[in-house]
Amino acid sequence: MDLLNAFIALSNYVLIPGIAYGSQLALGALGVTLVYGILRFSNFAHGDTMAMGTMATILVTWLFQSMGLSLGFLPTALLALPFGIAFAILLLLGTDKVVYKFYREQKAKPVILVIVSLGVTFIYNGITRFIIGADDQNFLDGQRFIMSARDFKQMTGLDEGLAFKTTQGITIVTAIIVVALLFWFLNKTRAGKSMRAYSDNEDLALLSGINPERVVMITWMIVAALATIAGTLYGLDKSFKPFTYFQLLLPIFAAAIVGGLGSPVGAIAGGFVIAFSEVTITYAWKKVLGYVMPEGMEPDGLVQLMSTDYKFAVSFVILLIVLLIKPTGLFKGKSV
Amino acid sequence: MSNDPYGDRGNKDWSVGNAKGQGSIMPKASGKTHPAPGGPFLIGDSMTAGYGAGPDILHDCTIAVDRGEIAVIVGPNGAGKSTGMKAVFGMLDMRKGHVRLDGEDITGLSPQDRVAKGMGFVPQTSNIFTSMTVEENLEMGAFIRRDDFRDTMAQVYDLFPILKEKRLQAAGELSGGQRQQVAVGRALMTQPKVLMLDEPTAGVSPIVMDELFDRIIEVARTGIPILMVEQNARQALEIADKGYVLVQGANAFTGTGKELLADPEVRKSFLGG
Amino acid sequence: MIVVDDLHKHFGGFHAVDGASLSIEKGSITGLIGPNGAGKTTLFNVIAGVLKPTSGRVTMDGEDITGLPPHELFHKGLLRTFQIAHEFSSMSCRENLMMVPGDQSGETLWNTWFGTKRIANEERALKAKADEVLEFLTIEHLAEQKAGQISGGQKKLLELGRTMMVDAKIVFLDEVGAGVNRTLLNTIGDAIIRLNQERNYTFVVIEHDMDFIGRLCDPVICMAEGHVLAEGTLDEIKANEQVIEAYLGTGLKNKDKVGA
Amino acid sequence: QDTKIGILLGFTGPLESLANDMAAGAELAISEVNESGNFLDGGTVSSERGDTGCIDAGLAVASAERLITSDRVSGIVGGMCSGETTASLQNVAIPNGIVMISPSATSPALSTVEDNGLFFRTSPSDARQGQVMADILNDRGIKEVAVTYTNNDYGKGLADSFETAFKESGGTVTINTSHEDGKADYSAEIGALASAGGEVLIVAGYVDQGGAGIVNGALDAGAFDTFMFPDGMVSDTLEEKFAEIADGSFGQNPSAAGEGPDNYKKMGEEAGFEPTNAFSPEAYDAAALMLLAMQAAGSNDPAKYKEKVMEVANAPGEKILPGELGKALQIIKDGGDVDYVGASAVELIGPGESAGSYREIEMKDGKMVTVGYR
Amino acid sequence: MTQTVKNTILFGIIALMIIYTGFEQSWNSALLIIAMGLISSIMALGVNLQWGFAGLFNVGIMGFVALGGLAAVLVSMPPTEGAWSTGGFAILGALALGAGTVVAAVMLMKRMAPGTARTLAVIAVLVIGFFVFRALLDPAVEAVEAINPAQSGYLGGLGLPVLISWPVGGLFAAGAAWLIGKTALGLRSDYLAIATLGIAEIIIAVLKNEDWMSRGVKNVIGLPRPVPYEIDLQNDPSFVERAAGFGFDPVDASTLWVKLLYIALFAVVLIVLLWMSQRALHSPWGRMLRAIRDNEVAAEAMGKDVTARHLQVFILGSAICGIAGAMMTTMDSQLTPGTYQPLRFTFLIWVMVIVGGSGNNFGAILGGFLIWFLWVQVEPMGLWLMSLITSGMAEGSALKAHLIESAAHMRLLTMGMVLLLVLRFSPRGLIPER
Ligand SMILES: Nc1ncnc2c1ncn2[C@@H]1O[C@H](COP(=O)(O)OP(=O)(O)OP(=O)(O)O)[C@@H](O)[C@H]1O
Ligand SMILES: Nc1ncnc2c1ncn2[C@@H]1O[C@H](COP(=O)(O)OP(=O)(O)OP(=O)(O)O)[C@@H](O)[C@H]1O
Ligand SMILES: CC(C)C[C@H](N)C(=O)O
Ligand SMILES: [Mg+2]
Ligand SMILES: [Mg+2]
Repeated sequence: MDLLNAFIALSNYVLIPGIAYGSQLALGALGVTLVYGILRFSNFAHGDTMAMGTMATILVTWLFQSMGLSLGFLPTALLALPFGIAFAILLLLGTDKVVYKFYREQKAKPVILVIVSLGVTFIYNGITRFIIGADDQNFLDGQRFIMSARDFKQMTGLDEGLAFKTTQGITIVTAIIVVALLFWFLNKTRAGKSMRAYSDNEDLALLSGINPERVVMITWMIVAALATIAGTLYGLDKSFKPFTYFQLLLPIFAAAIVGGLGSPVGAIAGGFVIAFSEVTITYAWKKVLGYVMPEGMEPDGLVQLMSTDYKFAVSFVILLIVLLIKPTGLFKGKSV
Repeated sequence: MSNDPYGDRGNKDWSVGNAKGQGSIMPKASGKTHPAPGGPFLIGDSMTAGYGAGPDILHDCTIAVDRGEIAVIVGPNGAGKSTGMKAVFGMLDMRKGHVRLDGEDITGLSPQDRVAKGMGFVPQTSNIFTSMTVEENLEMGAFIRRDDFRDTMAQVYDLFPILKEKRLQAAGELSGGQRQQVAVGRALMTQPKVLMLDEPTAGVSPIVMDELFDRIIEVARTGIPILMVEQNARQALEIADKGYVLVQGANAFTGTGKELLADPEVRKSFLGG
Repeated sequence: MIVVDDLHKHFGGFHAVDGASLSIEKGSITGLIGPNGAGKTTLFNVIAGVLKPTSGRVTMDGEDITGLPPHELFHKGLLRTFQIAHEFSSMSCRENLMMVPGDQSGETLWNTWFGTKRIANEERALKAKADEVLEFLTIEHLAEQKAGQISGGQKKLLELGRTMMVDAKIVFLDEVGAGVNRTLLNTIGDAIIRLNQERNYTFVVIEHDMDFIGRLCDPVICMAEGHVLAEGTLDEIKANEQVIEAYLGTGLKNKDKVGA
Repeated sequence: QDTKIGILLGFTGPLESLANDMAAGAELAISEVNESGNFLDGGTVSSERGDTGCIDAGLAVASAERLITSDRVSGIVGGMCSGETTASLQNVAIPNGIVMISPSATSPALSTVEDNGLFFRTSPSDARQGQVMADILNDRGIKEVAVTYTNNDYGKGLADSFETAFKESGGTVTINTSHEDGKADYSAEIGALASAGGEVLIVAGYVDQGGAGIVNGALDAGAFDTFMFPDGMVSDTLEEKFAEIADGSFGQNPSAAGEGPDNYKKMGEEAGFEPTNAFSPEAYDAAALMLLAMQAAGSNDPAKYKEKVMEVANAPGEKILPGELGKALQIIKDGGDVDYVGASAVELIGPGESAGSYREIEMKDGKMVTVGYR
Repeated sequence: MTQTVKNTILFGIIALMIIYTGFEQSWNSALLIIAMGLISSIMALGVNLQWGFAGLFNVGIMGFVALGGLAAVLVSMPPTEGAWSTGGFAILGALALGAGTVVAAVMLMKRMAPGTARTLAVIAVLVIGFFVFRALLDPAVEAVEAINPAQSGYLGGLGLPVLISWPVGGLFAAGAAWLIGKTALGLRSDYLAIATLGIAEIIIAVLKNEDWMSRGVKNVIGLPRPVPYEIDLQNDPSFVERAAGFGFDPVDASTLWVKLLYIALFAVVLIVLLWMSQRALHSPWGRMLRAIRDNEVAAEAMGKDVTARHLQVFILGSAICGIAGAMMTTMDSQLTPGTYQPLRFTFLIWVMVIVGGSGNNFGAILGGFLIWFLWVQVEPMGLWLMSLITSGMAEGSALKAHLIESAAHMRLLTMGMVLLLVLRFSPRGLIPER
């Protein structure tokens, strides 16, 4: 029986990846939830906004790399991130001006905006592929691991390794900082409160002297920043591929919905619920049980509840159960 | 087809979009103001207006109020009282007529700019931020103020003690009458130069209504003109300096509050005998 | 007819209805008054099945109806109006009324394909009835107008109109009068009395207008802080110290200074 | 006279990154033929692309329909993915009597599809690759492996045929599980694979799809150090990404020894695309075969040249390598016989599919080296 | 311009576009667009019923369509020899047991008083049930999948005429919808969204991974057809003769004829469904739905059983999607689970409904045709655009090569542009609700 090894194995394959993936989803879901709460529609273009922002970051990263700039053991992309964000802000503000503003002013129904955002998705989609291509892009440099599995084994003498990637570290730290900033902004600043007011009641916000266009502008800026950060972190940790970013939309939306659409806290919780339900339910306990069970009683089979073929299916079942208990999502009411 | 070309029917599904709180005020670019000296402090002068592309609701209707005055608008349901208020506030397109404030023609201004000019308005419906706490509602009322508004807030709490108790509760969870108090409180927070109230006492209990009227009188006495629509017409007219009876979008009777109260025809047709 | 027994409704830690017990006589017009936030609307919502009570029982003619969904209560003859108007905003005012009756054969999908004639007949009758109600409410000119585009008071009238489309046993009216022109309110009062006398409807009326309450209601129940504070005729209630202090007040302090 | 060839591949969708290099391969063959000027009495060849989305049967059928009935192509190089290929084959190509030569649809099911002699492929059926993989493992003395495959007919078919072959030869498969391409995260799969254990991890996927994600994840977590890469993984990208960090890993892809692939690589690089990307050589071969068959039949009528495809592909005759299409055309014109070898050692067997010669590769010192052919 | 005239003009424009395709590209393409347009319209009709009329947000269209496809396989394919005897019945038994377990758990949940005892009992039933289920299922599945895996390896179907699968597909979808509806409807609609999204993913996962049922990702090909095979027609002298009489060569004639037959079949289905929806929607039933959509609380207070009504509409709409799914698989004559992608089968249908004009059946149909037309035709449009842009550039320039290479991606871009343009000029859809 070897609880320590069991715990390390679990951390290595479930906890750490789950937290990193959860943070990435949470950042994505925050963007979706803000647009939903303040601009009042489900923004299908979010995945591709992430792709666009990340693409800009990558291009600048390459530029820096060719200029010999770097951040030491941290990825150069972090240095390029502000430029990516700036690009995404311009992009979204431009899109808003050309596309969304019209419908907002016409008081079009949200569903129209949803379909419009689908159109925007298609366009972003084409542009991204046009500029950077459809292929995988790896733009990670710097040191790959804070601690690799092999080092860990050597260091501790345990059988199991614990890998902690630099990108995972960065992801988690960045997510915490960003989320804290966002909450401070929404709840404590005048601009943040005016966003919540606008989200609650547009007409009354107007009658209180709040300038709606300013609210919209700030929202898009925040969303652009969130999308670019989420996209870049994801791309660093995994890889950048336009198609995957479109696919990310599904888990992101699922996260936003279980969390309670429109609720930032919910988006974060939702991100983790999704990430962990994907990773844990189909986990094969053979290895862990092998350590925990007494000698000679180690399991033969995989001890897997469901094959990973069903990981999405299962994670959706989990969502359904969560919603069965909390029909309005985890955090409805404390919305933006 | 409906008057509202883009407003689809229903479909309030919450996962697609969030129809909650969606505005109805069509945005408009703010025009210029120009001086128009003389006349009352605030006047909506021979206004003709309607919704979207629909028919005229107001027909050459005039409403005015001067410093330190309380003007009350009464009339049957659907007469256009609320429409008149909205028109004065620039929330609909005026087809004819002018709005003048303090010697300035503000017909072309957008509602936000009117707020900045010192107009305060409590609409008849959806007049609070339901998801924000009572206190935040009041803060939003003071949004355009850059000075310290804690005093004003204390005054509002004095006026409506229940709000102080429910300070940290979401306003949407309040009872009908409590919401009404929040709404008026929010407008008071603006410290407006002119206050417009659309049925502020609808649904409030007699004791609160009395207090509300008391407070309105006090506010008026500080020199702030008050323009309000009321269905509790007898009480309202008693404190009114000026009364308007609107019928089908036009001025039917105008006079001091007392005159209107004394007019048997008005009493019978509009004040419930 | 309706007996409410020690009813509680809590929102989180807040006790909106806190041990309310009352009974409503068949054939009466009962007034329900009380300060803002006393729990009147919440009580209505619990009785009408919109909210589930935390504890307590509601019976109707001896039958336990606690927690039944609203649509079942409707079919038992219990109707209600909403304090904040709940019109069907994209439907015309006439349609708002026509949809009310519950036993329309056209609401069965099958009949829409194979029972067209019957539907057409029923529809004609419904339309006539709806127009009659609209006329009564003085809004016949709005028959084709979308209900989302009528004035606040008109919406209130429509709310009332819906209860007139069917034969109800008991009708709960939540501040139908707020925002309704007083002259019209008198007419509505007459209608309520007529429905009560001619068709034997029972009414429960929440209203803050004492004249209106006085004209219609006996008995009157005053609620405060989630429970019943006093019960009796309006005059009795008006004389009750507690009620005066919590609810009625003593009139305008500044009144004499008006116009000064 | 101009002959039109349709190039029907998944230019969008989950395998979009392979499609362009494949199309470029086919177009390379076409331009080579055009330059030679020997084609069908001085006729020219042009090409028309059509998108299948790889997984969108509806789109594939519509595109095929457009190519055949409106662009009037005389043959189609494609489809790309097995599912979409059967759709356009059965619904459009067969009814219209058009020849399809697929460079990459490898599902075993296509061997037996009812095709009126119109369907060929320059890649082998996955049934064969499974056997080859088992042999390689046995020769290396590996007895216990974990398998993850991309969840489509290719991945599944390959994984299954491998499992059967490997078990027959006495090996153990600890887990045989799928991964979906283009998904956001593979931690769950890595966790399960690591738990099951095994000496090597077989990744029957696509290198620029989920396959890379799996390998990365497994390496990062320290779950596996050695991998086996079937054809969908073997490409320059693989070398670039994993040669260094997955030292000692090995794999195989349909390919032949020697000059053919080398020539093709050179030609492709000159033309400015990535010739070693998976199925790019096969695409070149597919187009070349089609044109040679036309030449042999003296006509671009599918009903006529479909009979000649096997003939030009197989012995007897002069061996033809990439870059020698002009020569081949001349030989055929002169009444000679050719045995097209091309960039992927084409040898068509039975139902008109490649017999499958495989190149075994290994990662050594940061390079992907060829260690043999089977 | 009256509404009718405008609508007629809109349909006329679509017709012209298709006819233009016929002349400019080929009649086969044009007819194919019509056939797929009909199927798309039917799906859009189903979604419109749910969204346009009842305000139910279904993002699991893909799942219902796939179930229809499954029905086509299960109904029409011949049974696999020996599959039933080796494991088929055991599988059915296992499934019945699984269902029984769930029912038993639900019963316990309802019958027993809440408390630890109940929780334990329910968990025990579920766990034991699960293991018995797996113990029964796994060997049977293995046995079935072992039968000639490359060609069959599944139970096969019933060998009935494929047309029967259309209503059956509807039933399958309805069954799934009933299940979702039972648990999800009546709660907040976010829940419905996730539930439908989830169920669609689950259905696809099952289709992809349960090889014994429909070969999973290995696909079932060669489904029987309700119309003759082109090859047979080409070999049928009397057909060839008749074709020649009209001046057609046998290949073109046969392909066109087969498509026309499909179109006729689809059109019949569409017309019947359209008639039924129109009738229903202009009746008190439709009025009740609109009331519910406008304000559920009030509708409930007016005696309408909102949950039951939602369930009904949800089942109907889903069934329509199921029928369309079976029709589509019939025309493809193969089931390819990998094709079921949300973009194509859920979002694209949504685009059809919204662009067409939600709440209007004719709008849904118009949207179905228009969007399908674009989906298929934007590719050549994109290519054309690219060649236009690059025509002035030097041969062999890198930019030109890049542009040409990117042409395929212009498909989505063009689609997006057109979508935005259409919505810009008719923000409520082309044929809005009255
Ligand atoms: N959803 C809710 N969450 C929390 N508190 C609530 C909620 N709904 C109502 N309350 C509280 O319950 C109390 C009773 O409200 P209710 O609406 O029943 O009052 P009422 O007697 O109808 O008052 P009014 O005359 O103003 O309509 C109020 O103090 C209100 O703040
Ligand atoms: N959004 C709208 N669109 C179109 N018409 C409207 C709209 N709102 C109100 N109307 C119409 O305008 C007329 C006047 O409405 P208004 O709200 O001004 O009445 P009111 O005098 O305030 O009545 P009440 O006392 O009932 O509030 C009514 O006949 C109504 O039908
Ligand atoms: C492009 C290829 C890798 C496709 C794969 N061989 C298939 O049959 O689907
Ligand atoms: Mg009004
Ligand atoms: Mg109330």
